[in-house]
This record gives sequence, C-alpha cells and structure tokens, in this order.
Amino acid sequence: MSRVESKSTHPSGDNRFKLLDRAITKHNATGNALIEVLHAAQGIFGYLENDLLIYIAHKLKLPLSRVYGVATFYHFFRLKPNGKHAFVLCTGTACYVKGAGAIQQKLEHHCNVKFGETTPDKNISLISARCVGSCGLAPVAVLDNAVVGKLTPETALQRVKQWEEKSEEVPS
Amino acid sequence: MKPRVATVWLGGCSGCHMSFLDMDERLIELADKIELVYSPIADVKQFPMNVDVALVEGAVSNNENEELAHLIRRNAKFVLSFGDCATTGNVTAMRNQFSPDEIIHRAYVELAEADPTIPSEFMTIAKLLPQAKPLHEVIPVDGFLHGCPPTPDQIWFAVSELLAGRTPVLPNAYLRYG
Amino acid sequence: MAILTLTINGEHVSGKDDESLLDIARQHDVHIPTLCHLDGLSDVGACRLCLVEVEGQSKLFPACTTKPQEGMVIRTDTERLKKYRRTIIELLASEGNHQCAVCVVNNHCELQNLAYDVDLQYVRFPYLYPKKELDATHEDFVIDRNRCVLCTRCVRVCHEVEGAHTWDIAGRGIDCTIIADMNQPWGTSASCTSCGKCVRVCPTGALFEKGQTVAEMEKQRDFLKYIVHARQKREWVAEQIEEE
Amino acid sequence: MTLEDLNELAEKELERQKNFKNRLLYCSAAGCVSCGSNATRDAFKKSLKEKGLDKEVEVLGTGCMGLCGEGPLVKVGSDDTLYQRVDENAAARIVDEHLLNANKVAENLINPDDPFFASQMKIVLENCGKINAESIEEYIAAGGYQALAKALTEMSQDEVIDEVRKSGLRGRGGAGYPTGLKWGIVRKAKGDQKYVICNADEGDPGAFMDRSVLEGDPHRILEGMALAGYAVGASQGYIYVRAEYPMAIERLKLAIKHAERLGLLGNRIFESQFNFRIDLRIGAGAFVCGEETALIRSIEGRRGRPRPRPPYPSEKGLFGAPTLLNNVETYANIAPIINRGSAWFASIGTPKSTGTKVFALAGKIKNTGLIEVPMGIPLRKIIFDIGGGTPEGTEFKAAQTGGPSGGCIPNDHLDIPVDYESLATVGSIMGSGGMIVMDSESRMVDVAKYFMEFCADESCGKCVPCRVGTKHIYLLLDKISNGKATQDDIALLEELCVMVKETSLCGLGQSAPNPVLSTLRFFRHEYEELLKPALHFEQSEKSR
Repeated sequence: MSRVESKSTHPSGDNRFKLLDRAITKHNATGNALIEVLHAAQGIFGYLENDLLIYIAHKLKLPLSRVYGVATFYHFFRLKPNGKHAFVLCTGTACYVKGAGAIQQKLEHHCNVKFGETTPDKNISLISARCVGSCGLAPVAVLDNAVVGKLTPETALQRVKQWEEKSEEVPS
Repeated sequence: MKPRVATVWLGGCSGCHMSFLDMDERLIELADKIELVYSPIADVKQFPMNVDVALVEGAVSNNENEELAHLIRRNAKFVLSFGDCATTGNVTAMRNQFSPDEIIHRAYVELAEADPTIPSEFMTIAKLLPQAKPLHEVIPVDGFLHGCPPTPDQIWFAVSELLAGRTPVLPNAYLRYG
Repeated sequence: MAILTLTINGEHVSGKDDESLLDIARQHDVHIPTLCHLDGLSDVGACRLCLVEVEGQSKLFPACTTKPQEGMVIRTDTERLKKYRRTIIELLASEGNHQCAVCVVNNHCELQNLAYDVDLQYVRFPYLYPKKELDATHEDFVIDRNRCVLCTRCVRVCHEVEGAHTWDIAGRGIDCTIIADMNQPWGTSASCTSCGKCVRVCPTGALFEKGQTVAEMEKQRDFLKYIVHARQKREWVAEQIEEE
Repeated sequence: MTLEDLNELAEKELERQKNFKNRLLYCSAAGCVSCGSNATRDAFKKSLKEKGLDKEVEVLGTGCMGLCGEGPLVKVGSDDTLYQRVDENAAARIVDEHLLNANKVAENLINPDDPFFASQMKIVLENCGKINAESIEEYIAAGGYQALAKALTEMSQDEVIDEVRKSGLRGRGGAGYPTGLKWGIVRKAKGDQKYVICNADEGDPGAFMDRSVLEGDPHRILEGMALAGYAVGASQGYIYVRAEYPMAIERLKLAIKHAERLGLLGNRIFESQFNFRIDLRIGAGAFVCGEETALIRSIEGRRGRPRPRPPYPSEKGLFGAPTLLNNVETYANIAPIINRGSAWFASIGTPKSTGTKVFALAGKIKNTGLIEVPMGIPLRKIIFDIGGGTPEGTEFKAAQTGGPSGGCIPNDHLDIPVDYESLATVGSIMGSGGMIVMDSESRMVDVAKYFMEFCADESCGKCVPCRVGTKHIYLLLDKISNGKATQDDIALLEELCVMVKETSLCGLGQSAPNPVLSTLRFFRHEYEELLKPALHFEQSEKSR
C-alpha cells in the first residue's frame, strides 16, 4: 500500500501546488467545487494544462473526462497559455452596434491571427468577450486588465502597435 | 414523339448507371419507349436541348460538374437526383474534410506509382470545388432516388412513373440510404 | 404508486404514475420515435424526437422524461410533430458525416431507420461536413466521431452501468465531441475496462467492433435490460426479460 | 445583533458623516472606473490636502450614478450637484471653485432638470450613487437590514411571502413569473434542506443592470436573499456571479464578510431561530447558465447543460433539494417591499407589472447608461426623453429589448407601455433589461445574424434543435446577408425558426429565434432587398 501523505505536494516540487491545495481544502475537496477549483488553478497557473487537470481530478476524486468536459465547456477556462499581452474585445450588443466588428477586422488583419488566437511570437492574444458590462463606453476592450472605452479601429491598432514596439525593444 | 431522356454521370462511381443497366430485359422495353439523348453509355458530347427527363448520378464535385448541372437545369424539364451521391453527397463528399490541394496531392503525388506530378492548369483536368455538394444544393431538383446504388426495381419504378407522365413519389418502402 | 387514466391519440389508456409517457405509449403500441432514449439508461430529453402535444399546454413535452397526470390528453402523431421530427433528422444528417454506403451498421442503424420513419427524401440544409476524428487506437473497438449524433448513450452506460466514466463530452454547441479521459486516444485510456457496452448501445456506426465491414454489425442490447433488472431487483433470470 | 444594536449602528454612522462638512462622491462602478474615476479620486484627495480640507471633506466611492457614457461622474454631497467627465483637472477645479468659493463648475455641470433624471424613479438603485458601496455602516445608516429585522422579529414566514405576493413583484430575470407564487411553492416543498440562489450571471450582451446593483449596493442583495431564505425555510444561499465582473465579486465578498462580522448573516440572526449563510459561486463564461437548471448544474461543478422541466427547481433543484432561484434585481426589490409595504409597491407601475424596472440603455443613443423607470412608461419616453434620442444626423430605427432572446421594436410601436404583456404583443420580451437602440445605419439582417451567432456559440449542445438548428439559422442569415439567397431561403429560415423555438429543450433555444422572427416581422423588406436576382430558369422551374 502506498503511504498516505498528510501534506500533498506535487512531485514536481512546484510550490504553486501548495496554493492550489489550499484552495481545494477550502472547498472540502468535493467534486461540487470543481469550477471553483478550476478558477483557483487558472488564477495560480495562468492556464489549465493537462497535468494540472489530472491533478485536480485526483484531488477531487472525479473522472478525468468529467474534469476535461467541464474545463472545455466554459469559455473562461484556457487550456493554452495566453500571449504576453491580451486584447480582450467586447463583442456585446452595444459594442457591436457601435462598431466592434470593424475593430475586430482591423486587428485580425494587422496581427494576422483570428480572435481566439495568439500571435506566433506569443506576444499578443486577441480574445473576444461576451459583454464586459461597460456598454455606456462602447466599443470597449480590456487591454491587459485595463478597461478602455470608446475605441476606434485606429486607436485600437495604435495600442497593439505599442505592445509590438515594446517587445521589439527587449533584446531576445 | 418519344420522351427524350438523358442520364448523367457527375462525381460518382457510375454504380448507379451499372444498376440502371441491371434492369436487364426491361431495358428492351424501355428502349422502345424513350429516346436516350445523352448518357455515358451513348457517345454524345454536348448535353442537348429540350430534354424531358434527366437522371443525374453523382455529387457536384468540380467546376465541370457544376457547369453541366446548370446546363441540365436549363435544358431539362424534370431533373431526378439519381442515387445517394447526388442526393446526400455520400462517398464523393467524404473528401470534404480535406482541402482540394491536399486531395490532389494525395492522388497525384502520394499514391502515384510512377511520375508523381501535380497536373498543371494547362492539362485538361477539371478544377475541384472546395467541397463536393449534393445536386440540390447547386440546382433545384424535381425528384430523388436513393440508394448506393438505387436498385433496378427502384429505377424502373421511377422511370415508369415519369413516362406515364406522373411525378414519381417513391413509396416509403423504396426509401433506403446506402 | 397509483394508476392513472389518460388519453393518447384519442384512445383511453391507463398507466402508472412513476412511468414516463413514453413507457405508457409503448405499452399500448403507440409508436413514438426516439434516439437518445434507451431502456435501462437514464433519460435526458435531448434528441427531442419524442416530443408530444399535451392538451391545454402550449409547450411540447418530451415523452421520455414527462410523467403522466390524471386525465392528460396527449397527441403523438400530429402533422406538426411529424414535421418537426423530420426536421430533427435533417439537422442530424447535416451535422455529421453520414455515409451509409460505407458504414458498418448500414441497414442496422437507428439514424437510418429514423430517416425512413420520417420519410426523409432529402436534406434541405447544407451539409456541414465537420472535420471529426476517427480513433482506432483501442484494441477491440473504434470510435468514428463522424457518425456520432451526440445522444450520450455511451457516456451514460459507461457512468451508470459500467461505473468507469471513461466517456464524457468536451466543448459545447456544435463543437461538442465525445472524449475518453483527457481527450486522449481511446487505446491509452486508463479508466476504460474494454467492456464494450458503449459500442453496443451506440445507435449508429460511431462506435463499432474492429474486424467488421460494411453492413455487418448488428448491435446486441439485451444485456442492458438484463443487468439493470439484476441490479434493481436482484433477480438474474433472463427469461423474465425476454417475456417483456 | 438586535434591532436596537442596528439602530445604534445607524446613528453612529450618521454621526460620523456629520463630522464632515461635505462629501465628494465619485462613481466607482466599472463604467466610470474604466473612464479613470480612480485618478479623479486621487486628484480630489491631493487637492483637498493641498487646501487643508482633507479632514473636512470625505471622498467616497459609490455605485453607478447612471450616465455611464459621460463618466467619470462626481456628486457634491452638500447640494447634490452632479458633474460629468471629471478628469484630474476638473477635480482640482471643483475643489477650488465649488468647495472653496461656492461657484459651480459650469463646464462639467449636469443639469438636474434634464429629463434623463426627471423621468426616472429609483427603488432598486436608490442607494447607488449615494452610499459607499464598501461600507456596511453606510448601508445600515440608509435604512439597511431594517426589513430583515422587521421580518425576523415581527413577521411569520407566510406573512413575508404574502407581502411579496401582494406587491405583485414579478421575476426581473426576463420571464416575469410572480415572485410571491414561486416563494410559496418552495416554502411548501418537502425537504429538510432548501437553498436560495441569486442568479447574477448577467449574460445578455448589452446589459449591466445587475452588475451595477452588485457593485453599488451589494448588501441590498444579501438582505433580499436572507429575507427569501427566512420565508422559504432555507439556511444556505448561493450567489452565482459572472467571472467577467471582478469588481462585483470583490464587493460581494467584502459585503458577506462585513455582514457575517455583524451577525447579519450566520446563526440566530436578530436573535431569532433563523440561520443563513451565503456563498459565492463564480460563473465561467457560459450564457446558458442563466437558465435555472443549467445554473444549478454549474453550482454543482458540472457542465452547464439544462435538463427538462418538470421537475422545477422549486421541487428538485440544487443537490436535489427544493431551491428558490431569483435574479439580482428581484432580490433588490424585496427589502423595500417589506419596509414600505406591498400596497406602496403595487401602486407603482401598472396593475399587472408593478414596481420599477432597471434598463441598461446603450447603442445609438445620446445618453447611454443605467436608468430605472416605473413599469408601464411609454417606450418613446425612455428613448427620447431619458435617452435623448439618437445622435445628431441619424434617425431612430428600432429598440432592441431582451438581448439574444428578445426582439426589435420599430418606430410605429414606440408608444407601447413597457410592461411584460405589452412587449410580448410586439414579439419582444422584457428580458433582464438590456435596451439597445439602432439607428438608420443599422442593418437589421446583420443584427439578427449577430444575435444568432451569439446563440449558436452559446448553445450548450445538448438538444438537437438548438445545437444544429441555430447553426443553420445563422448560415441562412449569412447567405441572405451576402446576397446569395432566394425567397425559398427566407421561407426555410422562417420554418426553422419556428421549429427551433418550439422544440428546443431550454429557454436559450426556445428564444434564440426571436431576434430573427421579430426583424422578419417588422423589417422583412430589408431581408427581401438582399435576395439575389432570380435567374430566368429558376423562376420557371420550381424546386420540389
């Protein structure tokens, strides 16, 4: 029989798993808390890679396929890492009516990736969101966690270009 | 004047035509009743005008199929979607998960036993459409005959009905895919 | 438990209050088409084929999950319902890549039979031709997601009867797919017991045994009644099942 | 905590506020924060310090003040002067001119007689823009938790339900089911454990009413839920809130902590036998989780797939127990009803739709923001008086209510009163309160397509009509929009819409075709103008 470990840590020795364990314990390690635990895990690790999901499944005593099924059902969960910068464009109705579509086209054309994707250099992720609730400022985007309102295709592009310049300054 | 009938072979395996020939001795009876004006089994190059009934086998898979389909619709009074490929896309449409380039490469390079070459546009091969489509997604169709292939009995029923001047409404018992 | 009387298609019938409308209809030889339903598995009301009209209600009710009420007046075969059922089959046909001619369950397929049932002459919607994966990594079985209708019978039988919960659904909407464990090759699944129940309950050729060719596979499903009966009643007499 | 303790707390807080000569209230709701209201706050503090006023003037962040399009908004407490677009410079000027010299800063001044404010009536939002959203003391000083105290000390469970029933309050989530009736069913349902859930998964893209209430007056929701818990016999509540609302989540967490600390949540509340706890559950980006059975599954940690009803959650809900589910705005109305009585509430609005409704006004309209109006107000009044009409040079075309589940209301129906039944007669719904205005530039086929793309993307995939049907509706709209469709395609579109509406499993699919059916009803010509010119043979040859 394998010995029961009182303090469970991941074999990798990654300290972030201690934080995750704490979140799991807070929810009594029940399967009902799966979504809460996934939120915590994404907060700690940035995204949910397979190993992490398997770890969570074991901890919550859930079937693997159920954990994977839940993680892919909700759009908020990411199974792949985001780029360094995230351009989260609101595609809510108010933003749509005020021209979010033109911004989307402009950026997709400029970055040469679609919304939902990350540029090959992993610098910029274009993400679309279902209404960030700032409809009064439409069209709105969340740029690296800061809400920016009343955008135009030109001002949006300008912001993205700033990120691009910044990444070029850093010698690789 | 005898009704002018055409049978057409688009993107399919010609199995439906084989089944047509399997009507056996009934073909002799049919030959008396119709004038076959266009068919892969008759040497006619151009789809003629004033066709009464056209049996169209196969999915619409390349630009030649597409052009011909529109011509058939213009020139034929009754267009019968003949067999599963024409009706559902069937096996012909299995290529739709891949791009035309991938398919051409597979066919002319990967599977070539000698001289793997992608045919140039100067050679007379028709250009694949992005996807093979059932006939009714390209032109309006007047009737459907199912099966891969439709049985000779089904074909005989449909043709007999048409020759009797009726739109063939196939009984449910004749409805069979595959 | 109580016995209730209700009216189905103008006929007075009786049924128990813990049965579904579908059970009662079948006991009285009223045919209602179904797809996601399978005797012995829980009902989910997902395919919407068994929708029936209930007098005095504007909404339609799935017969598989609706319980009878005293005096209920039900219609199962109105023109409206027939039209909707045909549209559902059209939608399913357009959603996957169903080529009966090259399918192992050709002539033994529930989707095919339903298409005949609703007299599906052709599909009015464009076929979607999704790019779906075929997974033949399992030693004995294959899953061809091109033929999957997302009825979730495999998910349910694996969870409810076998207890392995190998299968689940990933993604959502039109992108839903059946997955094994971490969306990994079936052959590498640690939870799969290779019992083959999922293969047998699958209504189409999406799950099939290796070594079978076109039109060869018929799915044997009696086992399910047998197991469920044994579990619930602790009785292992197969004859009893056959009597039903 | 007793009622006396509560009153004492209120007095102490009012005393504290009196120590200040003035209060500068800045809007700290997400809309204004994204316009830079935090910088405004800092500018105020800096400027007050420079002038030596920092001990005399309190600077505090409040909930939404309404005119979100003109933020950051600021209110001077002493005379209720409202300022718009208050950046750092304007903040300094307000301190210099208004506070020190009693001269209002004309440039940023909002006219209080503007119809935007004059036509509104605030019950749900009465505290928003008035109190510090992060202070339980301010909520208590504004009369908070009095209703809970009253219910727990003076009223029986049935009396609370009766009061809610008599108020005529109907569910504000969209469907308008009578709230009192629902409570009564849960109260009667058998079960030792019952649950109360607040649906704060405001998924309608174009709506931010619930977010504003949660951010601006979180205790109002806690109090409403506790009242509901008492009435139906539940000891546990859950708030299911969208992950996209981080500020609302933070304020709710804080509010729960404060309420627990004062014993307003927990065991033996107001020394009664009533115990009640509230936990947060964070949604993860699935519109379908606004549907009650899907939301329950999501709280249980599962894929948010709805299940057929009956059984309804009131009989079999969370973990199989009887569960009361209401939306944020519904709970926000409970405390005022208990405090002021059902007769007062029922006298507002129309006989069948009582009280007020909060709308998020957005799109092609001058005044965008959050408004609260009495039920039954003519739609025209909302658009043209409160909203100020469409921007210069464009013409009003339609108002969209109910988001992806609702419909467009054209110009000739603008005089209908805004209540549940009247909106239904023109093929729309009250919805949760999103109201988007379209002008002459908006192409209605594209609007329908936009909503259908949303619904197809948000379909959970469980039932066939919604999973595949919404996709084909979208493809048909795309075909029409690209000028490749024929009259037959419109017929097929209409048929499919009706089918999806009638056969889908849950509300998402059942209402997804509404934007198409509604635009087809009022703007059919826009669809037909896009049809491809029929070729000669196609006119003569009929498809089977």
